[in-house]
Amino acid sequence: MDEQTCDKKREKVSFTGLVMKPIWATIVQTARDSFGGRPNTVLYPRERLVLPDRYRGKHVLSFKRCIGCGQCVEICPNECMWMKRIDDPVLGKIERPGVDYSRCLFCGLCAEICPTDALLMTSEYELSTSERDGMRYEPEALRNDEYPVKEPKESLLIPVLGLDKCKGKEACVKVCPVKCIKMVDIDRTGKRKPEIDLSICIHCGKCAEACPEKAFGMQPKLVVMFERPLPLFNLDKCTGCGACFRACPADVIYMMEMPGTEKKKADGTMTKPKKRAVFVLEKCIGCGRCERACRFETLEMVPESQYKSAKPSVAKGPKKGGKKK
Amino acid sequence: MNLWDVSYAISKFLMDIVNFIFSGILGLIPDPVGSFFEGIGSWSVSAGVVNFITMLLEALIIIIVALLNVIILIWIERKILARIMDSRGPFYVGPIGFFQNIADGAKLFVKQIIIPRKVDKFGYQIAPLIFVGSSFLILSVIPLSPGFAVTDSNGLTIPGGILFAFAVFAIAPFSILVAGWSENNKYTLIGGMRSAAQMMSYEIPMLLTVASVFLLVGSFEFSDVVSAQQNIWFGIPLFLGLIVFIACMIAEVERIPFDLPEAEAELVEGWTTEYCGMRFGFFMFTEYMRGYAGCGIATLLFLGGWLGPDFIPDEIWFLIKAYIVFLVFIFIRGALPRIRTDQILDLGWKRLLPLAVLNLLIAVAIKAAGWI
Amino acid sequence: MAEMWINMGPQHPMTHGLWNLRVKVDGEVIVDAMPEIGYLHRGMEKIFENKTYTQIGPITDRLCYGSSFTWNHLYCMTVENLMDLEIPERAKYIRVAAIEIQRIASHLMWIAAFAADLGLLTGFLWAMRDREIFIDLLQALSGSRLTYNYARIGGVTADFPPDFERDCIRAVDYFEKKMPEHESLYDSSKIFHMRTRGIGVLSREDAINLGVTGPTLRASNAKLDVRKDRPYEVYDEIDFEVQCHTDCDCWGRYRVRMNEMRESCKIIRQAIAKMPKGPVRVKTPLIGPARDAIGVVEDPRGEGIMYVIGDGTDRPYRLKVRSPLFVILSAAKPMLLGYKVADVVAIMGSIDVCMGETDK
Amino acid sequence: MQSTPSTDAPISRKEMSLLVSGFEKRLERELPGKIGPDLMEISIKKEGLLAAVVERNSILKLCRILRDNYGFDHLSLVSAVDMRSRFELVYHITSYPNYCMIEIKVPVPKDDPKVQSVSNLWGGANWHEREAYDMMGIVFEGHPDHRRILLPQDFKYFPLRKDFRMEED
Repeated sequence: MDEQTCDKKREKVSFTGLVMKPIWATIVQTARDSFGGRPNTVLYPRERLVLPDRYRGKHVLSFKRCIGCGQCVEICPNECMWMKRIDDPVLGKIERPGVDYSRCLFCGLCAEICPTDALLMTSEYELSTSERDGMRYEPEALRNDEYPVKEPKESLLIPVLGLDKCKGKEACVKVCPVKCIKMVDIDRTGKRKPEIDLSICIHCGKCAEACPEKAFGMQPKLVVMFERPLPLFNLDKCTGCGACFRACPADVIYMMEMPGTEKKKADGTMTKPKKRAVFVLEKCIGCGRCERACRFETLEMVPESQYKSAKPSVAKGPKKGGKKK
Repeated sequence: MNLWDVSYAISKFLMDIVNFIFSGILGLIPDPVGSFFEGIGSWSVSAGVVNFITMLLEALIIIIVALLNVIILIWIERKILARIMDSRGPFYVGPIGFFQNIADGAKLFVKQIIIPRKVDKFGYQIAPLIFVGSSFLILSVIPLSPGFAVTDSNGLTIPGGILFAFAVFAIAPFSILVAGWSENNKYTLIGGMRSAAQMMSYEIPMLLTVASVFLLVGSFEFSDVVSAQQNIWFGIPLFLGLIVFIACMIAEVERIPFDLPEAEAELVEGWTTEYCGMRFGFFMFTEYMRGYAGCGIATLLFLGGWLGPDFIPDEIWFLIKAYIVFLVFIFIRGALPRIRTDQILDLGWKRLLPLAVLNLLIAVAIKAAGWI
Repeated sequence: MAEMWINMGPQHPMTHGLWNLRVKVDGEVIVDAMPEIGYLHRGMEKIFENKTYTQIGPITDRLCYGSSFTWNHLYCMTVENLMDLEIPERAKYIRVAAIEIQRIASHLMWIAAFAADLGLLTGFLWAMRDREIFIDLLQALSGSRLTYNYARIGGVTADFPPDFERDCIRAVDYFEKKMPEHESLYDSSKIFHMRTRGIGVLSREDAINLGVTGPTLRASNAKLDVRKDRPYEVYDEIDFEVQCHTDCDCWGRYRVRMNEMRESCKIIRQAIAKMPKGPVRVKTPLIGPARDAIGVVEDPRGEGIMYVIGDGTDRPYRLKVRSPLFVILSAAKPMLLGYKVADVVAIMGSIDVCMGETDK
Repeated sequence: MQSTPSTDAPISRKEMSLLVSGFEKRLERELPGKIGPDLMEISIKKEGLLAAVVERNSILKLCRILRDNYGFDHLSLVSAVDMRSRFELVYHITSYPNYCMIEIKVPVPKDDPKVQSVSNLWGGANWHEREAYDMMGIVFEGHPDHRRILLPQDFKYFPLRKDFRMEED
């Protein structure tokens, strides 16, 4: 009701209101600008606005932290990023993303999904050039290994299994206080590996201390708030070619020999046993490179929430999720 | 020391040079016709020629002074408006942006002049000439001081200077209508119509207030009007008249809140929509010139012209007062939105006209009582 | 003068954005009007069908430059309805605060545009100056000045930056102090009254029948607000008044928006005071189930609706956007008839045109 | 008939929700009798949201009853969906006095995409239906101004149909 009466009062304009009140307001403003302070304008080339830490400007890429998973390229709504193969003197043959700023939305999804905080957004906003190609930033142009992470993502120390060292002695299972580790068979290899239920894990690190082979290491893993698909493995189709192993940027995949698959060659010697891929999914970032690398449709990307109930389909229908149609 | 004397001295000097060239140097050349060159030389220093050149020089000086004033006025307007709006205004060109107008003018000068295919070429080209020419003519009768006025050799100004000024002021609606019509565009047509209607309806209250001044003074000369204000400025007894006059003058020179003919929100750029380059620049510039002339007339009629304490020259007094009137224009522009067409006519006929008549009655009463 | 058609737009100072209003004038009186849109059509709904749920987020920002966060939030809320995702309580409060900051910024941009339309450039720059403060708040919050992309399916991107609560309260204090100064330009100006009172009258019955929503509807004497009637996020726990006006004209729309900004200030204060501690985000699911869901919000311009149909993949099968301006513009003709050409700017300015959401 | 909400008597949230749930139940109970077998399905989706499926011949009748008898005075949204085998029109109609929204789905066959227009009931439906025609090619009979709205008048395709592919670059 208060506002109503106010409105009623406003509706009556006195004679001085004809021109004098607004003019008085402008005179007050002029006097305030001229004597009491300064105008509100920011003289742009001479002064600049103070930008917050979160400002989403030009990208910066740490070559060291980047693992070349390509999730940034995949999530980009405008398809303005691409992976470029680089022969780096220190890091070797790597793949790093580049950005085409003539298409970039500056939405920040790429920096948000980055599982290693390698791709960051700086507060640099002066990107205009006189040529169209000048807007295309190759990964080398984005490189800055020293740029500090202003708002690092929340990270969890998770026990990461080095499967090649694990001998399956189950020390970790015994020591875990919340019983989040259980041993699972690795089909056809005759070996077992501990599998951790990360939803229960309290990140205490006791398994790492207890492991006699030091196969467990506590490693930080950044929490990415997007649900990612995980690879679902169909052993029947696997030929052991190792393409997924080479493609994986996060060292999730191990190739293990399957005893009993050796064949006799013509000259009587035995071939090496067939290999299969084994996934240590705790580390998996869900980039889907293994699935794309596999030529035998062994892998299927399944969302995390459905992973436990999912079964590898025998006859694959149209792929669902993860990859562009 | 007045404008005529200065101009006369300069023109005499120039004509002496001409005479020297013709009679002194060219006269040495053997000459079959007789004293042909000497004849030209002596003709050039004759009174008529010198007076004629003097008048041209007077016009030149008046125009230069006016242009300088206009540039300063535009700069003041931009700065003050910017302060009203809490920003800086022109800043980078020249000292505190003083040369920004010149830069803008230069930009307009080098622009391509486009004449749209479907315009009426004659009207399209003649309209800016009429507009600019008639507006410059106003300046010829506005004296900055008793000395700084256009006079003839006898020291006489144009008789009936005030009437002349308002007569010339009233030419502009014609040129605006011609421009709006010949541009062959609906916006310009509406703009031209609005302009004509507005100017015609505002002429009457304005001239009525001016009539009240005539009534008190009994003369159509600016100098008489100013000298009649020795004791009291007419703006004080005729305060109502001053208000009405300033309102009408804002409408005459088409500034916010009465800038309907070029209301950029609804009519793009009103009657100047199809103009470009320096033609458009002239229109814009001339608007300010008319503003300056309007301020000058208001100063002369109501604010005592060049009268003021002696420690500042008369001309400067005049300019200070004119600038203050212009400041009022600026603040009104900064504070008020634009009025609608029917409302502007309403305001002119139903509000300002009765006020102007009332003002005339006050003047009559003052005159009858013999107070002035 | 005979009757003639005038094209106001697509390139015209009256049109905020690209659209064409063809008015038939008899002298200066409007006898017919025909709004034509589509100059800014970007095929948003088709794009949505071809992007994943996550990728659509930044694109919904581009629906409206004036209040991009509202649309971003509406999209996220709709998809959360689709996926049955319960978001943390703190995220809801943060969203409410951000929506109201955005509402103030949007209304300030409206008053700026409205003032500039009426030839009052001072009002334009004053409003833009104060809008900057709220833009700065959103910039500190989200990292961008116009297209915030701050809401995510499952919460918001990040928690408040340090000292943000203090900055918010400070900005609101400053703005409440500045409001009378803004109003002195309009409320006490006779000419502003002349330009807005009794102009563009749209009666309550007409407004409801024509589907007009938002401040335009509330100015037509209808106390209807989605925030109050069908509360989303945490609006049912916040105490505020729905502003309405009985005048049904441009003046009413102006007053409703000014009062709404005051209410928004109140809401921001309450949201910040009531905000619980806790997480601000749950994980964004990858796929949406095969069913449909609807989200309704009170956009600064009216009732914004998104209707999403999922088909069990990571992309929506159909995402329909109801933009309030799309419907309000269809009511342009009843609002315009009988008024002068000069009133077109006042009437069309008073409904806060934003072509981005209209043309989609 | 429902009373219009008075602007000065605010209803508390609690009262409102009571009112709403009762109104929904009433609607669910009464509507099938009024429309007959053409109303294929009606259910309460959640608080304040009803869902109904109706034959396309009865949409105008249903809408008229909803508007005149139940206070559904605001047509929020008309969306056209290509369900591959058929089109589906989804009307979202709001009742301001009852804080209730009803979602009416109307299946439309692909070979004869014609529906009766409701823009005579709600003026706000006008442009929604034009947009549905523009994007999906559904013809509304009795529409006062049946033209394309967003796309050029001479555009040949209906771009939101699923068989209209986006250009790959």
